[in-house]
Amino acid sequence: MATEVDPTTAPAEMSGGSRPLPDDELVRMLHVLKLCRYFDERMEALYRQGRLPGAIYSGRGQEGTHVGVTWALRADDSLFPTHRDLTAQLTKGLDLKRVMAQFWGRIDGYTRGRDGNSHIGDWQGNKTFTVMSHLPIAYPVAVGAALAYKLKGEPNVALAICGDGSTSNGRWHEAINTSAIHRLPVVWVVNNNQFAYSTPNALEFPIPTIAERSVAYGIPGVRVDGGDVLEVFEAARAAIERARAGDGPTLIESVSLRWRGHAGHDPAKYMPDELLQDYMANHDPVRNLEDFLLAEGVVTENDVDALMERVEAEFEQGYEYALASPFPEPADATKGLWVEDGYWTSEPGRAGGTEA
Amino acid sequence: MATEVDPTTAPAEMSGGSRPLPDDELVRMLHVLKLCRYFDERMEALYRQGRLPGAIYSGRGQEGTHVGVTWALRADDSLFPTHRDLTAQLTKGLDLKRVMAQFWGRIDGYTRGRDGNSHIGDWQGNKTFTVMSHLPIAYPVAVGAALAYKLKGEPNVALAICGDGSTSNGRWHEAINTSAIHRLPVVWVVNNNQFAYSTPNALEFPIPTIAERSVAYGIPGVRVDGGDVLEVFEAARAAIERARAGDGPTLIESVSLRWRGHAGHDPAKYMPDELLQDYMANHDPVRNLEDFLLAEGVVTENDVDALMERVEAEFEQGYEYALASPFPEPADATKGLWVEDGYWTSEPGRAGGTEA
Amino acid sequence: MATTVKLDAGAAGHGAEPRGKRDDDGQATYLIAIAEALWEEMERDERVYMLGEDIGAYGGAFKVTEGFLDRFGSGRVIDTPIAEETIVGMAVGSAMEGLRPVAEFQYADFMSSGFDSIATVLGRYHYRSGVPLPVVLRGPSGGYVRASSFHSVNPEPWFAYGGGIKIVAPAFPADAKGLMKSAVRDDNPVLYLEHKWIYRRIKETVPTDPDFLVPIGEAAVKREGTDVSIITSGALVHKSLEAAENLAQRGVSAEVVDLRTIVPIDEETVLNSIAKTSRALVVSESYRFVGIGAEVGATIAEKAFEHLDAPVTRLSPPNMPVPFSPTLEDAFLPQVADIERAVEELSAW
Amino acid sequence: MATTVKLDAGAAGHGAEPRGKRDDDGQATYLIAIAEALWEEMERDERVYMLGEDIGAYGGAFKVTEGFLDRFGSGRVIDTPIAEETIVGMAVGSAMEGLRPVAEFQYADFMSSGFDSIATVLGRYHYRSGVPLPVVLRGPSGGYVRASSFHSVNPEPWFAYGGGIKIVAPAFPADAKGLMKSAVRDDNPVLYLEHKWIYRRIKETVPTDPDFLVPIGEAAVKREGTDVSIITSGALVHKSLEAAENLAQRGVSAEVVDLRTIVPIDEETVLNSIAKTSRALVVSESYRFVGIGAEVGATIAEKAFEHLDAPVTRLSPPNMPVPFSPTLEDAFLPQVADIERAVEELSAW
Ligand SMILES: Cc1ncc(C[n+]2csc(CCOP(=O)(O)OP(=O)(O)O)c2C)c(N)n1
Ligand SMILES: Cc1ncc(C[n+]2csc(CCOP(=O)(O)OP(=O)(O)O)c2C)c(N)n1
Ligand SMILES: [Mg+2]
Ligand SMILES: [Mg+2]
Repeated sequence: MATEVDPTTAPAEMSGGSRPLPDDELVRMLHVLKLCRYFDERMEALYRQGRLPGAIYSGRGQEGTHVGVTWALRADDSLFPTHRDLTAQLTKGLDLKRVMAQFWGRIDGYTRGRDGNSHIGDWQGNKTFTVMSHLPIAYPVAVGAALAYKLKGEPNVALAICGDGSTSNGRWHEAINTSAIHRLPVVWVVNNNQFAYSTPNALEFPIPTIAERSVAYGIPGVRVDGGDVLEVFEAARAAIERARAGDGPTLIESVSLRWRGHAGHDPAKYMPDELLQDYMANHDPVRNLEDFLLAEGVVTENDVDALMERVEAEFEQGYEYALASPFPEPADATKGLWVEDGYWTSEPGRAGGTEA
Repeated sequence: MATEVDPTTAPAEMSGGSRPLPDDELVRMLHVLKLCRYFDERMEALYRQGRLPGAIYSGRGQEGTHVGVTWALRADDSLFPTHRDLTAQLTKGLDLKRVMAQFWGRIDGYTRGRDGNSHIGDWQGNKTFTVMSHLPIAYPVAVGAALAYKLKGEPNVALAICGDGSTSNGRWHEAINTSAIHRLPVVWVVNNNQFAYSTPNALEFPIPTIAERSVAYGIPGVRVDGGDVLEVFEAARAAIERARAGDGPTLIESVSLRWRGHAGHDPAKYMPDELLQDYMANHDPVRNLEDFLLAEGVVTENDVDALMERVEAEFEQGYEYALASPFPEPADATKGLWVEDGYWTSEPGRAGGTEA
Repeated sequence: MATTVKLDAGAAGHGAEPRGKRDDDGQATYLIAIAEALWEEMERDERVYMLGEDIGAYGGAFKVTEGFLDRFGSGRVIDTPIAEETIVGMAVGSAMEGLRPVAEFQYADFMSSGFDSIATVLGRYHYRSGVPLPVVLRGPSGGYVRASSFHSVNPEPWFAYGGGIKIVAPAFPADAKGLMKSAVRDDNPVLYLEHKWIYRRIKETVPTDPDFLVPIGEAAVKREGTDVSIITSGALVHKSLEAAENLAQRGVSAEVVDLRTIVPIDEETVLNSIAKTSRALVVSESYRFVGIGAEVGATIAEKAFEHLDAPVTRLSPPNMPVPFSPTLEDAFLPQVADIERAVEELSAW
Repeated sequence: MATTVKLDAGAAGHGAEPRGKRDDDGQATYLIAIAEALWEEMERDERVYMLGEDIGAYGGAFKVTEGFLDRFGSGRVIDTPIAEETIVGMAVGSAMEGLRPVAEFQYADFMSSGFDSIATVLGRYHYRSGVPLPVVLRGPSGGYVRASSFHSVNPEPWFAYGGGIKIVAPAFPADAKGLMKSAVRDDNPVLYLEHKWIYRRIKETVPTDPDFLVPIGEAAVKREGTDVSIITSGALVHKSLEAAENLAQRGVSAEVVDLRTIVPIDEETVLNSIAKTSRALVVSESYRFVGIGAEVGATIAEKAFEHLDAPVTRLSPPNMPVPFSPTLEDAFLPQVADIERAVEELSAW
């Protein structure tokens, strides 16, 4: 099987100037990108001010990967993300307000306060897996969802994301291998942001690219520039359609850089400054799409300003919603382990107050 | 890095007629092959007669892999085998008598009766890992031994074997990946006997060969005919010397067929008869070497007969030794968990009798 | 599925419906009872499917699934690679999409190879997300078969600790059938342990009603007694019953409580028994340290304190690997004579 | 090693010998005490080396190994891929070849990802082969830090069950240092749990003698008392001491026993305390079901029966994932007030 490795990580040329989506979709895409970027920046600021509890895992600089691959999914397709992929979940449809309630440990968060930060998911609504820390533990689960589609004859596709560092874990190999044996409808995305916490690619795998590992599974491998959301989107769309057609999995490596530390507490002193400057200047997926849409005349500067105003308002609404949402009631801590206690199928108590 | 995949699995032509070892070594090699084959046949017969307790995992038909790769190791090099690789352990130097005592659960077995069958090892003496069932759990351990050689600057090499089915397990990927990152002195051997219990290659991995997976790790991959012990030996020798020289790991896939069932109880009805006949006729590593040495004039028919007599005598001695060795004393069951109780550094009690 | 290689269906006589494999008198072994339950549930509900190593053409290492491939096809009887984490992941993902997987582990020992996906994903997903995971993991556990440390494990504590997974461990064919059917119909994850020493050793009359269920979470008093309560499960139920019979001949009356379900434990039945006998012997094949015996012992000590006339006593293997040699395994695992001795000591207290 | 990528050594002030990071009065936090022990053992014995994720240039997720790379080089401070099974395998294999590895898990939670190599290989290899495995696995465990289920686990029962691995869980800086040095010098595998709530919260004067050892297997009475014995470990030692102080003001005298070592448990010290107080409260952060509390409770019930004036009582989190929200985590984990209440109930028995 052919391995289509595109070795370029040069600045995005936005899919060669062609527009792979209708203009209104492109504008919506810009909105999501802007929203996610702004969210990421504001949450980090709140974290630094000590106003946000728990942890944050910034996805800044990698929005092109998240938005690009998720955009190509249908509503019934499922997404299996990691801690880093909140932007993908927002793209899939999660409600910013409830996401923020989750960060503040409130009952209206997607996990009803049982988990925090991007350890989030909304299977019933938007078909996203509730993130677990252990890496890349959702990969094998995605095999199962894809298996179900195949067995039931449903035209759905599962798409799983993990980081570069996660590819060195055994689960990664098992899941891809098993899906390839049975030609399951699944797309394997690696968000290669060049670091696993502080560990660089060179200490994670011994070859130049992750995409070329696809030959070990007899599936196509594609390497795309995460700074070019449309390039990512097109690669994902092809892989998803391939999967939907019954032709099995594809491995997509989307290259970007983690602009911030691993989590809020990490100043990332290990990050070479030149690399960071390069990526911020040349591979910014948000600015790249904005510039492209401006150049193409799809949006005007005024449109962009209006978009930003909308984004800021959405964030403020989310923030207010989150802080107004009550904490879970202490007595609920032991509910919802077993299906039969009914906790998850009834409304939770809302008398937990808003002060912890 | 180049991937040297040799796609032939045609009948052995015995390394093109050249003799890669001195004649006396070739004769010793034939002896080991004959001994292991005879041992395998006799043990199965005893098992069928109900005279052998526990389990047996026949390695018949795969001796070329076991003897070939192990022959290329030095005494200080270490071997990490599986349940199927008893022949490799015998090649490395384990004492047949003590091996047989192990099968009968006796105190003179290598595990002092704590484990049975090929779950054996002799680290202190012959540098072989005591086999564990979980597959391929010795692969990561071999990384550690190789790491130690590198850190200590010792010129040793670790060689690990597993089956085709074990390559689908996550540990397999982790171990090879990690060893390749650090260019550790280790050789990865896959004994592709075409089945994992009843499961054929096509349900274990989605590509034609295992050797080609080496590209995923940037290391050389070699595919050899397990029916040709000398071809296996030469590939192993090259890989081991490469590792010893500091050039990192190699993946060797040695192809044969499991002539018998997975274990003594398995009639292997799932095995296509034609395939079995082909392998028994054309890929018998024992007969192939014998024919070659006869043709080359290295041995005569009389020599071979004498060899067989010796082999039979060795087996009888082993059998007598095993049955005369006492069972462990019941009170010793709880000893030897912790180093400090001294169980393993003192002689064990021998009053357990020979009747269970 | 299209890519599944279809192999030979096996020898003559194989492949029959499990109920056809009962004895002439209609009795079923424990193994056949389990197979019947699985067969009937697969017939009843097409969302139920099976996956595992060598369960298809081969019919599973212990032949529990023999004949299933022929009846249900390779889309519902799936041979997997040796990738336990992924077997569990497949079960979880397909359960999220509405299927009801039953995953076989070739031995319960190899559940350790799928540990993270079992303990972390299967056990913790519903509490955090509200998504039900109707997954059954099953496999042969336990010792007494001269199979040494890697084929004799009782893994309950690994998966009981941390919660979210029900655990059943039947001792009798009828219980095995009824509990398997309950497990398959449960909307929570269930770990179903089959004791390999019992498989072909114990048989009895087993109900044929397709809706015969034994509820998860209920222990059963398998023998009434007045002097000492033996709380146990699995193979040790049979050894305890044998001990109780011997003890009766010596005038000691032991009650035998078969836990049947390990998570959640039926505290009521256990405590009722202690209230009656005032003496508790906890006999468990799981290793002593933080084993099931520790949990049962601590619970009795805490909740039946006022009833106890003697210390709650544990009889369990030592906390180390199960050895191979017959002399060692016999010394290592609790035997009938050990149970008798412990009961006598307790009743003499 | 040649292929290790050498990165920037970190910010100014980083990289100093841990002892240089003590407070001006010479007191050391628990974290610094652990780092000192590791540093001194690496200085003492060149067979000792470290491996783990991000332990080199970054100095570890909690900065325990900060400065080690600069001092000891990338051959003895090895950054690994995210491959926990292989981290354990590397430790085992190198120990077989005479090295003395100390492997860091970024969180003790991720020990579940290396489970099979820990429980199966590390725990069972010596019993079957006689080959010593001087391996230390270390990592931050425990809750009370609002980090939810995947960063709050107490994994002791997973690795205590089945045996072959010593487990230590110190609560004080001096104990932490002395136990770490003992762990590194032990010829058996040792799982060393560092409680992340304690890391920077508790400090004290810590010995500087390079051979200061706290023996593995010895508990310590951290507060004498007469009415009730609190048997505990880790963060809950501090919460128990606080409760005992409050109780003293109300005239209830609680003794606090810090287990320090979980495997093997120091039964003698525990039982001596019960002999004195006749009442036992087992306070454990491990989940209730088959947790360490179950083991300690069952042992006391079995071996101190004649001393007990009240039921052995367990205080532990419920058997489910640790939740994130402060209201939930507080309700979920044992708090000082819970300990006080339980002690009062027991003393009123
Ligand atoms: C099995 C496992 N081990 C360790 C960790 C701790 N950890 C959290 S994120 C991280 C780095 C992940 O790197 P990568 O896969 O590249 O994803 P990224 O964070 O860069 O998106 C590590 C080691 C974990 N989550 N899971
Ligand atoms: C992790 C794990 N899962 C399941 C098993 C049970 N098992 C023992 S041997 C075997 C087949 C192994 O196949 P392969 O790796 O090809 O080795 P072979 O026996 O053919 O030499 C299986 C599944 C095991 N030993 N380990
Ligand atoms: Mg990364
Ligand atoms: Mg095989």
